Amino acid sequence: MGTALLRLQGVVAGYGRGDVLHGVDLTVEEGAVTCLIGPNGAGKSTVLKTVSGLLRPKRGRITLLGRDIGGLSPQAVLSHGVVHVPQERSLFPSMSVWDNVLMGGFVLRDRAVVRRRIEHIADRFPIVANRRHERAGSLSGGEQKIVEIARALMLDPVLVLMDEPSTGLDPRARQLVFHTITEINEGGRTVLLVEQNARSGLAIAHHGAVMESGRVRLEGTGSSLLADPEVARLFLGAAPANRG
Amino acid sequence: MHLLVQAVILGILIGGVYALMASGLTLVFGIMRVINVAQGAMVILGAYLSYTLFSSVGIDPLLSILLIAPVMFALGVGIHRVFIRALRAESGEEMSLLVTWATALAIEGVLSVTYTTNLRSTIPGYAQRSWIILGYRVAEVRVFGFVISVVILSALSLLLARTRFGRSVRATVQNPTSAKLLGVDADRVSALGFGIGISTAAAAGAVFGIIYPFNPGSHYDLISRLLSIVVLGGLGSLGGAVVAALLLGVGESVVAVMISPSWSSFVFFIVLIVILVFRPQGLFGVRERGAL
Amino acid sequence: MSALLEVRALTKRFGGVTAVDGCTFEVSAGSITALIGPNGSGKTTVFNMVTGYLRPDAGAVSFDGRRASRPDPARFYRAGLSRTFQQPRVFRELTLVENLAVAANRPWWALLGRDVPPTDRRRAEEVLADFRLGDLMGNKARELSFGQQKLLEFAAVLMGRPKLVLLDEPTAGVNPVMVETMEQHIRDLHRQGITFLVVEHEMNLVMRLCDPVIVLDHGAKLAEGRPAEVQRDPLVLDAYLGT
Amino acid sequence: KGTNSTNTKPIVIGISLSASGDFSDPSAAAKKGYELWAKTVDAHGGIMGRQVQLKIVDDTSSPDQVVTNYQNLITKDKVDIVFGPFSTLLSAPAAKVANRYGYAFIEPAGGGPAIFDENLHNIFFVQPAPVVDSGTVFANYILSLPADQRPKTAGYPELDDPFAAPIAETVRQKFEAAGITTVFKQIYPAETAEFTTIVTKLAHASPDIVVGGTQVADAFGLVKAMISEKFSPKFLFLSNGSNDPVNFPDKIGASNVNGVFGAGDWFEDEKSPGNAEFVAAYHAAYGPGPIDSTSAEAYACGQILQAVVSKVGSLDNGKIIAALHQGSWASVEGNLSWNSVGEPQGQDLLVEWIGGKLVPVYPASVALAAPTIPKPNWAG
Amino acid sequence: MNRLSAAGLARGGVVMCALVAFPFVFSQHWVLNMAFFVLMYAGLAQAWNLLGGYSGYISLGHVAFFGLGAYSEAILFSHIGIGSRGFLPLLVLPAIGIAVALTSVPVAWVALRTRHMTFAIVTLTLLFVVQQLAFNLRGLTHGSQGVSVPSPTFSLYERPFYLALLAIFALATLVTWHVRRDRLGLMLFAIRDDEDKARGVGVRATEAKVFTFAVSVGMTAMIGAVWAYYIGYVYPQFAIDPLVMIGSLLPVFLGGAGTVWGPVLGAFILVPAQQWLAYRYGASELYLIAYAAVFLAIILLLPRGILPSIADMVARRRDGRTTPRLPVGSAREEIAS
Ligand SMILES: Nc1ncnc2c1ncn2[C@@H]1O[C@H](COP(=O)(O)OP(=O)(O)OP(=O)(O)O)[C@@H](O)[C@H]1O
Ligand SMILES: Nc1ncnc2c1ncn2[C@@H]1O[C@H](COP(=O)(O)OP(=O)(O)OP(=O)(O)O)[C@@H](O)[C@H]1O
Ligand SMILES: [Mg+2]
Ligand SMILES: [Mg+2]
Repeated sequence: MGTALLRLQGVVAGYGRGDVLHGVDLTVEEGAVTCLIGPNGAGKSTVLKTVSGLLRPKRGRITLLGRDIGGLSPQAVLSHGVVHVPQERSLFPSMSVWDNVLMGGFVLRDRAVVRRRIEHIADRFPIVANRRHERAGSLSGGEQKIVEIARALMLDPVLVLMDEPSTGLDPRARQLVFHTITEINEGGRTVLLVEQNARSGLAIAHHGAVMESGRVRLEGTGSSLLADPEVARLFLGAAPANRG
Repeated sequence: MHLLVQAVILGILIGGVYALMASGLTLVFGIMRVINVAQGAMVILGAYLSYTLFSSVGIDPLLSILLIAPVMFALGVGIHRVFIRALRAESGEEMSLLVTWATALAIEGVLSVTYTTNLRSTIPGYAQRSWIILGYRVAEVRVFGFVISVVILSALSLLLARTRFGRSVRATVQNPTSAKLLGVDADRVSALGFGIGISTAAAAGAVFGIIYPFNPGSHYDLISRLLSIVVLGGLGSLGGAVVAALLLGVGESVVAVMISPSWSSFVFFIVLIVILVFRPQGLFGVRERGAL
Repeated sequence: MSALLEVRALTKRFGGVTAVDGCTFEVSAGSITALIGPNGSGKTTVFNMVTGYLRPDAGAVSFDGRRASRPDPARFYRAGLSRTFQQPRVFRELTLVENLAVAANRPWWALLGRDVPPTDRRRAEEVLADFRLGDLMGNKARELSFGQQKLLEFAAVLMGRPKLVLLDEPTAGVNPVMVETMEQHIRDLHRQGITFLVVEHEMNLVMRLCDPVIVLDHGAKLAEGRPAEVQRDPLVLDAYLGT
Repeated sequence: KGTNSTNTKPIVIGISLSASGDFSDPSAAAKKGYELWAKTVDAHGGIMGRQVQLKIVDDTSSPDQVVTNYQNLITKDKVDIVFGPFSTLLSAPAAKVANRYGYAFIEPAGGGPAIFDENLHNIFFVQPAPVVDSGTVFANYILSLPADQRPKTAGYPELDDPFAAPIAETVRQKFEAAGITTVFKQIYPAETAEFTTIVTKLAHASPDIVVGGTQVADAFGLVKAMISEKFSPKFLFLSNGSNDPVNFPDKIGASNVNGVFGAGDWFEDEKSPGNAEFVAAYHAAYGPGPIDSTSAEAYACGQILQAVVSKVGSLDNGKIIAALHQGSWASVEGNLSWNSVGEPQGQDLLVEWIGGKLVPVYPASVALAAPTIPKPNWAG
Repeated sequence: MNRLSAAGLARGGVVMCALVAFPFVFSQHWVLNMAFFVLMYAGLAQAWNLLGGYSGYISLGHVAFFGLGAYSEAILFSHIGIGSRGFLPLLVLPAIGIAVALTSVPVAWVALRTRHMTFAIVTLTLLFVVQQLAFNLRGLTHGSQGVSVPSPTFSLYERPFYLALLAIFALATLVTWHVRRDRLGLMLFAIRDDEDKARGVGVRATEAKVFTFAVSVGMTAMIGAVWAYYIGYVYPQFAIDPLVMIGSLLPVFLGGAGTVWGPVLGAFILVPAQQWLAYRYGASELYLIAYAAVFLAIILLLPRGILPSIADMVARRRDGRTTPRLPVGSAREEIAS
């Protein structure tokens, strides 16, 4: 740990008219879980989209292990080992659950690897096996989210970008997902996580960053941000009265 | 009774040819949500190409499919590159209607200039031969056409359902953003898919040209039928297109024989409307869960 | 308290899957009832049937003492039933203000009147400001972030005069601070006599806000009761909360 | 205007034709006839010493555009004379425009009943007979046969089109009056491409004689289907299509044409006024090969104009109209005369394919050969 | 808002006055003839836009109602014998419009159960159904023989037709303009975005759609009636012509669907261009290609239609100068007036 895997310097980006990110500086250290939090509309998802190539930065530099990846196509960014699980629904609704997960390994040429991985995934996420023939679009919101996360495990990336993976999940599934993230990380992969479930997110993160209005406002270790009363008041909401 | 059976047989054979013509349309829609109004013009173009190869070089029109298909494929890829891709972003379906309609006009114009508007037909030796099976007359060309349809349609559905390319095609249409994120080159896939859809018009055109006389304006009549077939079968469903085409063929020919040709398409259209009102997604279309 | 919404033996099948299986419960007038359950337990499907988006295969829904004959969301809405969607649905090409104006319940003869009457505009501006969307109110809804779209959907509910509001995971993707604002609005409306039925996975909120709590599992009711009771119910612990 | 003898400006004749759409085919043939006439006239010093200049514009087979075109030709370009477009469907609205401005409407191709029902005084249809009567000559011939050769049963496939179905209907009335039983009658829509169903049913009824009220494309389709269904009646008459010397053998196969009847308003070997000159000029201009009768009709329009202008000595449309209603006018279409609504008063001729060639066979006065009956079987 | 509406009204007034004055300033027949067709397509486009542009329901069958209007006019002559060759046939227009609108209600109610492409195809089918009826119901329509409508003898032949069309066009524009600002318009836009959601917030979608459809085709029918009287002949294939359908659709998309002046602008550019190209270059047979090429170029350069594309450009320029977001206001209005 300690070396920067991903570095954003003064990144400015937006959707057509007007800018959304007004100079974002952010460092994601290799081997760490970094959690990005902030109010709705702060620009968290935009940061991820800019990194994965869905959006082209207007100014600033984005580097992965020192190589410039700013403005590359999503395909090219993927080939550098960056996987992005977006916030919006991203399954292919009329394809079967199984085919959806297969698509996760689209860039893999080795069939044996694909088979091994998908079996491993089906073990961990029973829904993939149980509902394999069902059309993904017919699953419930939470079930779809699980399949999306499962699909992301098909590749063996350097960096995983996860945009609010816990939305819509029941408490068990949420635990499973956070557990999985920790496990991925322990397997040596770096994770950049966006979470509105900020307390849980920061809890598993080594490092945290707070965004507001298109800029990174605060950075620190996960626990220090959690402990900061100012952060709590402005971004985390009142401490839960009765924890379930 | 004899008349009725004869009408049904004929209808099935007609339906086979329509299925082939409609398959490209439904395929392109299934791949990229583009209603290719130019598909009729593409079929006519295919008919002209095979006519030319036959009348000037003497290549059998059915064999000429093998030569024309790559040309049509390239044309499809080209049209996609220049026009369709530029649209993909926001304006979507309606604009694609207009673009492909303009393409149809352009094709009609080019054909009018090169071939004049005289009616043509490709007449190989077997064009007017027919077999008599159990007392029923079956035109040979139509059987060939039907067989070609079945072969091409099966190949297409295998390609889409079973291969990696097929999966990437379906993925791209259903969610282009996440397809990109998984490493699919969406532009290339759509272009290939569009090309394949257009190249089916080569086979359809070659067969069409033997059975019916055609001129550059023939695509107008064709396209309304093809659209009806594709919608009745369920947009994007190959199997649906086949069933709907057979339904159209048999229905029209039975009504034509039993009542009058003046009412045959009328009856088909009324049936189409009634079915769509109760099953807006068509016979084989599936209703998406949507955002519920 | 009388039952505002009654759901009797409601059943819905999709091909082989039985999404809702003989589900029966009541929502009494003036309550904030929670409907919880694991992913895929049929909560959203129940909502869809109650609000007229899906036709039940069996069973009946009655609202305000009247049994719904044919599913028609618009009629249900005008009878006082308002809902949000789990996956936010907004009118993408309309501005935020217009989004809210559409949702304002107006009689049919207002059809040829102004699109956004001043009263609606004022109310909309107020509500949007509350959710920190004031700066964006002239923007098109498709320019909102995910969480902002959820907030907009929630705000739309505040425009009508519903009797019963059904919220499908209102807080999913919403910043915790904004969740508090949302909670505040729910309590305000509740005080004005509006009834709520809330689907939610955020247990803290459920325990704070709702009473009673209904637990769904595999499309049928598993448990019902005060939050504290439900929280201790071994069946619920096993099926949903886990440990 | 234009009576000044020192005027040497060319005479401008406005014509709208279809470069695209349904009527583009025959329009092309009409254009050849018009242009050939203009060239011939100019080579002979023009009309009243003035050269002839054609202004041909495109109507894309649309009635809106045809109206616009004649408006523009008459009121904007102020042409001296107008000739008709192709098809009654376009001629009818166009004739109204011409009528509004008092122009004579000399037209080669608008002979359907609708156009004469208008009672317009300015129309002159340059063919020997109105379209509905083009089957009459065939009916007369059949009814002139001795009783044992006469067909007993008849079938009538008819295209739903203002100048196809009415022809067959006229024949049917005559036949039924003469005791020939109708065993098949079917109207089919204009866009019909599939003729096998019709022929299947026709073959089932198996009439001795088939009278097709057809246009060109459907005539080919009908015959092709008859060939592939191997149904060959004793007599086969088609109101259009079979009289096309170029496309008919091309479309159905040269070996299948023999014995098929058609009606013609003009024929290449005809001895009508100026015909030999026309045919020679045509071949000189467009090469050898058969000539579409539409070209002759268009050419005849020019001949008639030339004659009438020479007679009245002016380009005044009022005088031209008045003059044309008097007497008879010589052209490659024969000597034509019109009643007050523009219907020509002559008779078409009956042609038949004999030995692979189209030959006039009736009435006897113009026949170059005797009809051969019955029709041989299809060669396949 | 009020100020904006007033400005829009003023602008509309100026345009209308110019259009009224036109046939009194220009009296060449060919000019008026051209103007007649421009107004005809502008009116058709505007009427179509009311449904297609606002609610997103792409009807490919409007021309069936154009034909219905044309046949109504012709049949009033030939069967009922309203006999007059003067202004009476123009005075019956409102009756025809209302009658056709009412007739269309059940049709609309059925057709509007389908959506998107299916609706487009169902309406296209409707076009062919009505055309076939026109062919086959010979007693009423004389089938393929067509019905003739006696020509009137107006002093300046085209002027009364022009003015009649102008009245319908003005009505269509006024309706479109008003709907854009009223609650009905808001509902139609909501339906275009997400009909299911709209129903869920109480929008009476069916009623709104059917009402709009009826108004839209009623106006279309009136235009058809004027056309029939002007042309003088009604044939099934010309009265119910897919090409007329396309001709009335193109201006909408060229100018900008869902805007008030876009379709009008589109018609004022396209119709003269098309008639001129055909008149001038038609005989060279390159006409079709040229037309298609021009058309494709426009689509590629201005993919959303002229007015919205210009609005976009203006907005982008304004954004470039000032960093903050769009000023508060309705995005719909930007392109509206
Ligand atoms: N497609 C878009 N077009 C225009 N503006 C957009 C678009 N998407 C987002 N924005 C704007 O960009 C800003 C940041 O959006 P982003 O999605 O990055 O927020 P976020 O931090 O992920 O919020 P959330 O927590 O709600 O997901 C928002 O204010 C939004 O208005
Ligand atoms: N249209 C449909 N087609 C097929 N299956 C469906 C459909 N709608 C719902 N289902 C199935 O019904 C079950 C219940 O779905 P529902 O969306 O009601 O769950 P939920 O309780 O809302 O779950 P979540 O908490 O994940 O939102 C799921 O297993 C789902 O796969
Ligand atoms: Mg986000
Ligand atoms: Mg749900």
